Amino acid sequence: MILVDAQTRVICQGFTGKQGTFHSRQALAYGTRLVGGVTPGKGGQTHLDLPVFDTVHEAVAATGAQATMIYVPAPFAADAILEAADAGIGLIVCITEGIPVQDMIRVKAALRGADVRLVGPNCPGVIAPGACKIGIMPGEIHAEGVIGIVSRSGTLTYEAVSQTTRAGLGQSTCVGIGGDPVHGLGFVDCLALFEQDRQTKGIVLVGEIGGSDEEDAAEYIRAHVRKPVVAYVAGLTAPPGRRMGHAGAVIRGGRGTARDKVAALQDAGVTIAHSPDEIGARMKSFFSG
Amino acid sequence: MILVDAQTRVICQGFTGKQGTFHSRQALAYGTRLVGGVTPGKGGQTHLDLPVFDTVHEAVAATGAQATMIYVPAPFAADAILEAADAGIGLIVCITEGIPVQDMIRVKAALRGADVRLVGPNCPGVIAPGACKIGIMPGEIHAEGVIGIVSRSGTLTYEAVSQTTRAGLGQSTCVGIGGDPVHGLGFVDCLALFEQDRQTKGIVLVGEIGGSDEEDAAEYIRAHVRKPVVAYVAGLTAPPGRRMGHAGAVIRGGRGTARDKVAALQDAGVTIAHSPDEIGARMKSFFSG
Amino acid sequence: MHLHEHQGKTLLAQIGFPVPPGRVARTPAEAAAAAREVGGDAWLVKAQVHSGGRGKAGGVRRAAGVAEVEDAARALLGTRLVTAQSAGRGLPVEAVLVERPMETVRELYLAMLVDRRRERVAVLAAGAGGMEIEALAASDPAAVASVVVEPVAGLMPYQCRRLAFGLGLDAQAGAALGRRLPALYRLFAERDLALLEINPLGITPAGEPVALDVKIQVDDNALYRQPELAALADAGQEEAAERAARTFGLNYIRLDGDIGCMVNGAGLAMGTMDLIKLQGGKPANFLDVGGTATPERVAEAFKLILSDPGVRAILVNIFGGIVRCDVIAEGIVRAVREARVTVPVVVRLEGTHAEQGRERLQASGLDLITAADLTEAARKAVAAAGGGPVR
Amino acid sequence: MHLHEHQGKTLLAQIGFPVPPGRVARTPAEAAAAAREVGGDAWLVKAQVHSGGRGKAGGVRRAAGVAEVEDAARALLGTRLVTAQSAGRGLPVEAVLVERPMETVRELYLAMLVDRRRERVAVLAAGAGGMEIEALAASDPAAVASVVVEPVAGLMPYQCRRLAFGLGLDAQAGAALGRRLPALYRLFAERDLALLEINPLGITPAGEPVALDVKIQVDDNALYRQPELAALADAGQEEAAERAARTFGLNYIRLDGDIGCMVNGAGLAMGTMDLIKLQGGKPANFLDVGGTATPERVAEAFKLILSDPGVRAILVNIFGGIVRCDVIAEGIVRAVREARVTVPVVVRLEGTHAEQGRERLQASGLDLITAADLTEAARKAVAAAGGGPVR
Repeated sequence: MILVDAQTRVICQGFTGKQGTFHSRQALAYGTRLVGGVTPGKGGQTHLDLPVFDTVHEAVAATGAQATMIYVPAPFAADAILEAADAGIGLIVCITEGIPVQDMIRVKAALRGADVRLVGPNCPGVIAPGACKIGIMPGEIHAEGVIGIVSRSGTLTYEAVSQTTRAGLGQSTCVGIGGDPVHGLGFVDCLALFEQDRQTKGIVLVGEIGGSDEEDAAEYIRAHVRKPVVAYVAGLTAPPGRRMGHAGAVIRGGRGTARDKVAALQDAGVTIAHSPDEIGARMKSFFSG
Repeated sequence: MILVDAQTRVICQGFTGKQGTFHSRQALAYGTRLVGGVTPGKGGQTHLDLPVFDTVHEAVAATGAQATMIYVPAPFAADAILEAADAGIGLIVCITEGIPVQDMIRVKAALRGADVRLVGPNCPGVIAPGACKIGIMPGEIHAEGVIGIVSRSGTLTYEAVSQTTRAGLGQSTCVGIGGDPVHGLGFVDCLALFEQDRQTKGIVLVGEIGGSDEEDAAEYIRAHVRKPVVAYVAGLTAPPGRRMGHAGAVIRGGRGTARDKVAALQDAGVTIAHSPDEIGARMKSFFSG
Repeated sequence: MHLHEHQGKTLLAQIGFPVPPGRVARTPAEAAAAAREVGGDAWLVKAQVHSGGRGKAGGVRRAAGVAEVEDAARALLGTRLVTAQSAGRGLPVEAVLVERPMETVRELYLAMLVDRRRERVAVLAAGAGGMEIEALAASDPAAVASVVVEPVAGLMPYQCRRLAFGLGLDAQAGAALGRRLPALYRLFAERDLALLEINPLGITPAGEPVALDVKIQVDDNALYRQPELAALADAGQEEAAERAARTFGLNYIRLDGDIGCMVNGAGLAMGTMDLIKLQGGKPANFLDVGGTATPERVAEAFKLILSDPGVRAILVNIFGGIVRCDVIAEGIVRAVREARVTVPVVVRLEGTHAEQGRERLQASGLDLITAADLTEAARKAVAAAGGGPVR
Repeated sequence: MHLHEHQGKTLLAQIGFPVPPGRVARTPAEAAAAAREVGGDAWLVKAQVHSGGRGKAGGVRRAAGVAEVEDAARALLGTRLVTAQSAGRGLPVEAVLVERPMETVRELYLAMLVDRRRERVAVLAAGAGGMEIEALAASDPAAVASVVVEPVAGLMPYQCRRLAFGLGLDAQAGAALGRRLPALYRLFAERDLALLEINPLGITPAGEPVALDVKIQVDDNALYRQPELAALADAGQEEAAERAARTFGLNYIRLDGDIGCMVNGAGLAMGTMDLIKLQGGKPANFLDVGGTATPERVAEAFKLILSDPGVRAILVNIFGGIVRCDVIAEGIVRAVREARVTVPVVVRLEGTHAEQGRERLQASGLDLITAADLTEAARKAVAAAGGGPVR
């Protein structure tokens, strides 16, 4: 598995809020080693039987937290990400949707050169089945296994998960990199980690229109990835110039079309699933020899 | 030698100005491989028999320049540094004095993570005797040899150079890191390079009051440097709270005294020259066994 | 969020970026008064709609006298303008900009936007064009000068020089533009713009830049902290159904097919549209009910889909996660009953409590078509829309 | 460059940071008028000098009526104030600040300065003190809360919370301070400050912060782009010789020894001072004539050194580089003649054309003492100052 394991100590920022509470409870139920949370002004309280801290620095000092999941509202999310990084958190998973792009530009500039991994924002999070769930994905559809999944979309990831589970392959780790134009870990980062990971035997990549992450991924796969990759790219029918739900899902100036992305991936030797329904079967074909 | 060699292709920013012209001529006379210069608006002209370009990008494209020396006035220096970095210059030597510290804070933040080395500002520059002179130091006092010199001060560097030349040791490379509080390469960076450099057999470190660069250097030397180091720190008699010429040379809140710096270096096994006069003799003692 | 040309020019004028003298008018009489205020003996009367391509569509008129200004305004105001970029829709003309024509020696293109790969704001400029600058940058990179702004440094003088040299401007015009560009970047960054396009950017005989037209989009996610810009929203330029969707937190985009889609998740919604196409059908819309699809939102989503008279079948595709499928199923049953849906509805439920959800649908006694997987769902929806046999 | 307290408080007030009601006055009558304008029935009358430690030195007076304000102003204005931090010098009191005393429930320390190692602006805060905050941070780090500001992000809310929690402020006071700190950081960064110290920072019974005293220094290198701040310079607070030095581009700091020094390069100048000390003498000054020491600057440097009546010998130490030693020697000869130097002058020349320089000195016929190296030069200067034999 990548990014997390069963030992990863996790905190939650926005811990006592509605979202934070709900998903912290789910994470605990899944077995995630959640060790506390942060809500400024509520330091010293107990929530879900865990300690609440005023600042991430205090939480890290007291719990040795290594990862955080952020559920604070969008206006406060950039602050939460930078606080986590400043406090020495190594993996920051930001679920929050609707962060202004200028905030993310500044956050990414501030994090440059820092030893920290950001996942998201506007993403379902990270899950290593059976070990650690940091995010909003439904835990029960996952199964421990050999497929690494990396995706720009939430529910499309669940499709890929459910199909690889049903195919008996299971997942090593699933990473939702999020649908925002400026975000943390990208396809290439995750592909590199999956390629190195011994548990991972095959990789599912779920892309969508907008930007050039899929093209960059194709280039990387051609040069560096030896494990089988199955890709699905959503948005063949998306009209140009319209934002398809995600802030980053838009075709501009004829760039970022699904057609181009599929072609680039195909050129790089990636197996294309032309329908989200086919992901499991396409991947299964690599393991039934 | 470090940072430069006889093959290093150098340009000058502020080429046609008074300072740029004077020191470019000196560099050429010394044998530096100066391949052109930049003065916006004078692109296409010829100066000192070399091509003038409007932008650093054009200069790099046309000449393959790898290093630059910057002589533009302080209000334009941050712009010049960022232009050079953006154009892919690997070594930026900024001679300019008087750059606002907020400019340098922004420059350093912008360069973070970039594959570029900045020397200075407010420094005499870099010279590898017999190979390449980028800066305002008098070339004729140098001799090719085995001592690496790194210094926060200009004329004190020349003292060290002249003494090591007279001692028959010569210099591998001399780096003036400059007297500003926020600057490019520090003692530690240069120590690391000198320790790796095969030509360099001994290192002279010239420090002064203010900041904690010497203390950091001491820590690094203790852990990583096996070559003999002779250090001189100026300012034992400097009154607290006063800026001694250099923007960075000031004792604040009892911190940054020469006494503390000398003690730290001595603790780390560094040979202390108690007078600038002793630098050459102290170093010579390591090579007369 | 889009701004009108006159709103964008007001923003430019506030930061000292030159724009032609002009006034906005909402009636022909106001237009005449605006012309007198602006002065001169000729004017442009420009329809204010959220779309480019107005000139070719007759939305920009030249007027040689105040009476002609009034006539032009009368001809435009109250009409709907269909342009090459308005996707077949007519955009209501509720205001015109009365502007003095400017003498220029050159016309350039300038744009600022977020470069996703570089994760910074890019400034693009071209010396000639007619096509979108991003498309031009893709097809002929050499024709476009571009720089990427380091946010901590802002747009630096050297970058302005690179743009000016790239455009082949003379020293004077280059310096004049360079003096104005950093403030333009600050406008972009501080006001949370998503796109700022000055097209054309004129150069006057005196070498000064002037924004002849400007297209500005604001980052929707940042409207909460840009109240002045949020107040400039013109909902009348939006499709009514899309406007309604937003008020319910739904993401709805009307398309020209006949199969209405209701999906949770933007990626899956696109995937569903793609599958309909793959099965030979045409999606009528994109609709993401969001990760927390409540029964209420499901009900509103049905109403939105049915507001499109072209819809002949509805495909509901839900992957239950946090919100369980049985809850969604309950919402579907209620919505179909309340909205009196008369077109065939195909439902595919997957994920948490999918089985219970399907049972709930069957127990409802409604004529809902269920499907086991996505492909089957799409096939059935296409058949249903075509009037063919479904099961 | 230092600002006066009243200037700093004006800057704070401009960005909405609370300061006590107050007015500056330059005559006793103005002080009385200021007291009436400020209102209330008690005032502080504070001498405006570029130094801390005014209270203990009698520079801050309490006045219970307007007449007392006038008396206090009369007692202070026109005098020179010697404080523990003014290095023995009396600073001229040319203005007083008449201020309303504030009721506070706590007094804190807050400072912003450039953290050289982190290459960013640091914000330091302490709940108690009396000593310089940097010294406190060194001796008792736990007593000081500090954060370092990422320039691209600015001072973030989480950092303000850390400072407030670190100071043990209650939620209300913490939030009130947190609302004010980001603007304070922007003031620091945008106005090119080198130091901003609010000491004490009061917390009112309502939980609001108020700057009871403020010390601001501006980055000298940035004055060219901060004309409003540059205009606030009060040259009267500077040593006359140091002020004169600046106008000639020389770096001169008066010390309390008897051996005047003239050196090119700041590091070598310090090194020369250190050597004098090592040889048992005391330097009268720091003086860097710069990397391009022209004959004119050398002449001015001699005048500066001689303006100190305590100087009993002069040590000139030049390492010729770009400027050759023979040129410098020419300058020395001219200066010694013109300035009619009567104290012994020891000269050490090294570097480019050093030999020719030494010859020029000897050929001058002046009674100049030359030295072959630095140590010899220092030894000779010390001997000369003590009246002992030199050669």
